[in-house]
Amino acid sequence: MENILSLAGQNLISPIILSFALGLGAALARSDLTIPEAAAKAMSIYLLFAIGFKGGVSVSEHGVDLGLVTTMIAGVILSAAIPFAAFALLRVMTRMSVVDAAAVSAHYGSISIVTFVAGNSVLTSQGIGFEGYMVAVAAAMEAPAILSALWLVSRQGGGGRMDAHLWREILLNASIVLLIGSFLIGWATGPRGMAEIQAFIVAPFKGVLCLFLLDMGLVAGRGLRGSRGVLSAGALGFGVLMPVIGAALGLIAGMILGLSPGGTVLLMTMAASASYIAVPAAMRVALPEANPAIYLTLALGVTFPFNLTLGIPLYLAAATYLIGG
Amino acid sequence: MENILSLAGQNLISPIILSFALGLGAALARSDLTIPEAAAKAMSIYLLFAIGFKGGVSVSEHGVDLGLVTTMIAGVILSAAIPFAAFALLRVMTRMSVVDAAAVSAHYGSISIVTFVAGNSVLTSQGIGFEGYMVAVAAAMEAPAILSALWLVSRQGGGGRMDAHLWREILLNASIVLLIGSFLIGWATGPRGMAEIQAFIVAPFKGVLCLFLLDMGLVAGRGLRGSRGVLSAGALGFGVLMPVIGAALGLIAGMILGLSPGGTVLLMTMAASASYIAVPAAMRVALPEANPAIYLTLALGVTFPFNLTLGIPLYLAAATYLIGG
Amino acid sequence: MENILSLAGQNLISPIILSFALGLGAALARSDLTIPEAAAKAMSIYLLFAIGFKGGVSVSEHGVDLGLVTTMIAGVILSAAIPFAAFALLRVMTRMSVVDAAAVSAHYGSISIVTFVAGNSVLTSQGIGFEGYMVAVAAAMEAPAILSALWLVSRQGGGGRMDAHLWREILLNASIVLLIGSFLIGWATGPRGMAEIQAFIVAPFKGVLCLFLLDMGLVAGRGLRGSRGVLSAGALGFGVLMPVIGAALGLIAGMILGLSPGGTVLLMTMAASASYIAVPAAMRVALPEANPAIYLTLALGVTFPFNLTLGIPLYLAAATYLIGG
Amino acid sequence: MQTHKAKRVEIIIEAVMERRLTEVLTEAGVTGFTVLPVSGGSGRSGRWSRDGQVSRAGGMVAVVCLIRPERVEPLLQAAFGVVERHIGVVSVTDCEVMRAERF
Amino acid sequence: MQTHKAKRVEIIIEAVMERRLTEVLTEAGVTGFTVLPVSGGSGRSGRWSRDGQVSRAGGMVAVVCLIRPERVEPLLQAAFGVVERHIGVVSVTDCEVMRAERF
Amino acid sequence: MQTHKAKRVEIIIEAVMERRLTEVLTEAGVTGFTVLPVSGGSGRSGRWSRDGQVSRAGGMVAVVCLIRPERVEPLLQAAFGVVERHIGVVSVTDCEVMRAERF
Ligand SMILES: Nc1ncnc2c1ncn2[C@@H]1O[C@H](COP(=O)(O)O)[C@@H](O)[C@H]1O
Ligand SMILES: Nc1ncnc2c1ncn2[C@@H]1O[C@H](COP(=O)(O)O)[C@@H](O)[C@H]1O
Ligand SMILES: Nc1ncnc2c1ncn2[C@@H]1O[C@H](COP(=O)(O)O)[C@@H](O)[C@H]1O
Ligand code: NA
Ligand code: NA
Ligand code: NA
Repeated sequence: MENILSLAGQNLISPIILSFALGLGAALARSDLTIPEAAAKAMSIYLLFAIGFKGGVSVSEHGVDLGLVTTMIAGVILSAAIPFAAFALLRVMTRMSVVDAAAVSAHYGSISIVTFVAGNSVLTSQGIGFEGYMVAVAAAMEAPAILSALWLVSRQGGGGRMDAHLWREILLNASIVLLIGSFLIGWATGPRGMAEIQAFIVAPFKGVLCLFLLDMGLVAGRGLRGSRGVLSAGALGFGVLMPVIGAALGLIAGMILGLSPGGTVLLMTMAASASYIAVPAAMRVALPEANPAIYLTLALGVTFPFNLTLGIPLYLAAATYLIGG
Repeated sequence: MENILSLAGQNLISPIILSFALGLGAALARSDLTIPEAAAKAMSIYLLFAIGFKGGVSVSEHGVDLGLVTTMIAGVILSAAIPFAAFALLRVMTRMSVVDAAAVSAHYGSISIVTFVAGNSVLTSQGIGFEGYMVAVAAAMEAPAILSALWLVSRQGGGGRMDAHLWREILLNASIVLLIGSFLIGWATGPRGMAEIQAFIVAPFKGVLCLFLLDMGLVAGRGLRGSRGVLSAGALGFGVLMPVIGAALGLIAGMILGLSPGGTVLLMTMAASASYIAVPAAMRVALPEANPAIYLTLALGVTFPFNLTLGIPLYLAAATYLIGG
Repeated sequence: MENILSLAGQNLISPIILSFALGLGAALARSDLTIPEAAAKAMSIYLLFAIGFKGGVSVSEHGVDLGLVTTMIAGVILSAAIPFAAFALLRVMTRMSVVDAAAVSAHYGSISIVTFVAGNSVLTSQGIGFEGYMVAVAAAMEAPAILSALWLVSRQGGGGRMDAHLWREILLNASIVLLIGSFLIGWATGPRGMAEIQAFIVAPFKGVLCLFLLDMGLVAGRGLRGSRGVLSAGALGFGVLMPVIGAALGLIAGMILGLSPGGTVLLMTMAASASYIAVPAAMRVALPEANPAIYLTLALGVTFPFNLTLGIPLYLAAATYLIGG
Repeated sequence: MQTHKAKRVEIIIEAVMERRLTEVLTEAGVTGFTVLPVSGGSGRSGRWSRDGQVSRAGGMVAVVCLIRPERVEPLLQAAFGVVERHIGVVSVTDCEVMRAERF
Repeated sequence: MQTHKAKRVEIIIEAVMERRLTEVLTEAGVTGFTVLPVSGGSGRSGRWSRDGQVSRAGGMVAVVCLIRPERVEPLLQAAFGVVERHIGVVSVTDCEVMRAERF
Repeated sequence: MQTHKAKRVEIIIEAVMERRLTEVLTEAGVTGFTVLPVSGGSGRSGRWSRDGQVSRAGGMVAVVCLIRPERVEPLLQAAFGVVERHIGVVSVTDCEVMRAERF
């Protein structure tokens, strides 16, 4: 217990988290600080490319076993299943409409890649290893939740729209393509490729992450300011409870799969996290009636900071306790 | 004397200054070379974040004493006082209107953070130490000059506008928030935080500064080209004389405060420098009648290159001579 | 022969080429992955600045001899001559109009700086040295081809437009100014300047190149998708044959000049490459009747990938075989 | 200068719907359009701004289409099919164009 | 398609004044507007371009507002209060809109 | 609010031709214009988008010009000289402006 707290404390004063806090504070205080859209997108491309590449190189070094396949399947199942749990919980805890609840559920089934990256950072700085292919699992977990959510809506008679365009947009969205693509490049080029570009993708990684989180704090802060009163107390509770439930499901899956403690923490982190890039775009197309203020505020303004500050240390403590480390 | 010249000479052929010259030359020759607005903004955010963070880490290493507080107070006083000197000088040396003279004065009371960064670079490459908290002093010196200038205008019956919006915009403008925020993050996370992100904020710093100065050269050159005839000989003289006066005031303040030679040089550099990011924006709001071509050309096209090339070596020589180093 | 194949194979699985392939594949599969225009431009500015600076430092280290001047003259002649070969070939192999053929010729006479950079990379990773001033030769080879092409059109009675604006745009276009400017800065500041900024311009260079090639793949893929049917089989053949002819001319020139094997490979690579930044812009102004889909698809979609994957190893093998290495 | 009567249709629509919109416009016989970026706005669904955004979800674009008057009706019908369930606005203005053969 | 008469008001104003303008517009009962980025221009105060600029001082934005005809007057009055001392231009065009209930 | 009749001329033209266009506009007595960035479009010469582009070749800009009605003719003539051989479109709309002394 003391350990968790000390880890959480240590975590809280990392430059990464303080940068997020700075952005949040600046936006809430209505500073005119903003990061250009193009710069924010460039940073997200950098982060996705780097994390995918590193995962691929790690797989090329340690070899790949059946674990890659089974964990990807488990990830797909988790992503597809979590929306049902989230939907049920939302219907109990809040008065959200079916469409809003389904849209929120899609976000929680899918994953937030920055939360995953933050989990990576914590593990690395603690010297805890993990399966390099987890980044491919991350890519696999992006999309299934969207289908579950659309099915939930259509079952209730609401018309989620699913056309050929949308299929492609979901399955070939920028982050899936970048993650899988750079994972394969890393795998193919291995340590030799890593040696060529590591001064770009390894050394400056954490610093870029700081500025990216500064931006996320700014966006989250503006979102919170603009959506006062949109979230009921029940919804806020959901935003904190749901990641813990997701993490528990991830923990069970990790134990069944026999993942390393580090890998289990990452699976928990992904299950606990809520998408705020790919899924919101898909929802604008497929469920335009759902209110973006609700799902964006929950994912980015509540669950993301929770995972970043308390969640990840908690998941790490739980995995260490149950699997050993 | 020989020393100054050699330092100035050495300074003049640094990549940083030559990059500025390249930009200036390209713009004056009407090349189509431009740096995208988003990239320029991203670089300025990077530079502010890095310089603030480094200052904070330095304070966390060397401890903080009363010097932080007294120097900040001195910085505020300098920033508030310099506009009066500048205004008086402008009224004597030029035929500028009250409003234009006040707007220019605000720029010279406030500081140019890139000039400050250039001063940092020179000190570091000469192996001269300085107080880490000078970056917090820089933040403190941004705003007071604006209030002095508005007071000058209102005293003359001109209507400088000051509303609640503007207060916030001035006090929470992007560069103050970034400098103070990253200073606090650096202070809180200390050398451990530095170790995590130094490959991002220390190693590539000077290179980014080169590209940023390339951009500033381009903008300055376009400005000079577009405002031929806007500046009288008197105004040009002011653009070179005023920084020297500011530096002298900074030198006196530094000696009274008992700053290290390096710290004194930075205070001089800030007092000598003229804002070209925060103050111009505030002037567009508060004194829309003032002519931007005048204050931008003076600050960016005259005083900035003067400080960059001759000013900083001169201030360093003066401080070394009077305080020893 | 075996050597060429193994080098080509090794080349093919470098992160740089795979990143291009990723972009190409993503665009052809119609993923929504895109890199913001501002980020792409910033990367190109970074690459030009870095490559120019490195060349200048290398010249300052190894001294400059007559080779710089003679090679620049040879480069100008190559650039001016190649369009005639290209034009003749196009008239034989395709049914392109005079204007289209001339526009395409201008592209092949001029150079693609990224192909040049890729050639640099291959040489460096093979430990093969080359003349530092080749980057100045690159700058010299950008423009002459445009004049040849316009002369070809005017000879046929078509009205290529050449005004004062255009002269400046061609001679002072962004990439020439950046290359020559940073070359001179590198030359002036030498190893001391390099020490100051090498963490920015050397270490992360290859990584940035990967993301830039990812972007080029995306743009090439979108171009190919949008211009199906624009290129005849003859034109496609030209896109592969012409670089080989250009390289042969470059080889002869390199041998006459007595360049090092590495320098010869770079001259061949430049002669073989087709511009896709500066020349297209000049063509839009001077030959608006020419169809951009033709010249962009050929340069970026056919010749660029050919040079990147097979061309450069081939040119290296030829130069090594004929000059020794 | 000889000019010709035409209509300027401006459709401000979510960025995620841009491709769908331009496809139906093309099907409805529209021969040209221009897309302008939008940096922010406000409507019943609240204020928004692109600053620092990574997702395409929160952005919009303005599609401007110059068209012969007789072709406006099918254009609007096509656009409406896409815009209907989505946020965004459509406006039609009378204008004059040069080079009428191009519309 | 059923369309309705409306006005398209376009206000090109300094970027630093954007928030002040949109606040008074909202107070004047404007229910929606869209902000387009501007990359350069020219006027009595000279030429300008956003290229490479870091400060917000030198930029402008275009605020487009579709509005019922009867609401134009208060909008213009509100806008004028902000624009008056500043550079920038205001234009009003007749247009037709779909979904009139939204304006 | 007192308003005055004016024309809003919108010229969508290749980015490489922007400087040439604005120079002839200035020569033709145009006292002000605003340049908006364009992110993509479609026409006889096919679809295009600025995403990831480095060259200026593939882009366009929209130049908006508010002008007194009597000055439209020379403006159009000047613009036509530049636009003629190039891709791009020109439209003219009636509008009302405030502060007529500025046009
Ligand atoms: N009256 C209007 N004038 C101009 N743009 C509008 C207007 N109403 C809505 N918009 C734009 O359409 C977006 C969505 O509007 P809404 O569907 O009302 O939330 C807004 O954020 C604006 O960008
Ligand atoms: N007649 C005009 N048409 C379009 N935009 C204009 C016009 N006049 C001024 N502008 C815009 O408003 C800005 C300021 O104009 P001014 O106040 O005349 O300096 C210019 O830089 C243009 O962006
Ligand atoms: N009818 C139109 N409405 C709006 N923009 C157009 C139209 N036609 C052409 N454009 C714009 O002008 C560019 C060149 O058109 P074109 O010369 O037809 O290839 C297109 O890519 C569009 O950006
Ligand atoms: Na999840
Ligand atoms: Na100052
Ligand atoms: Na060539």
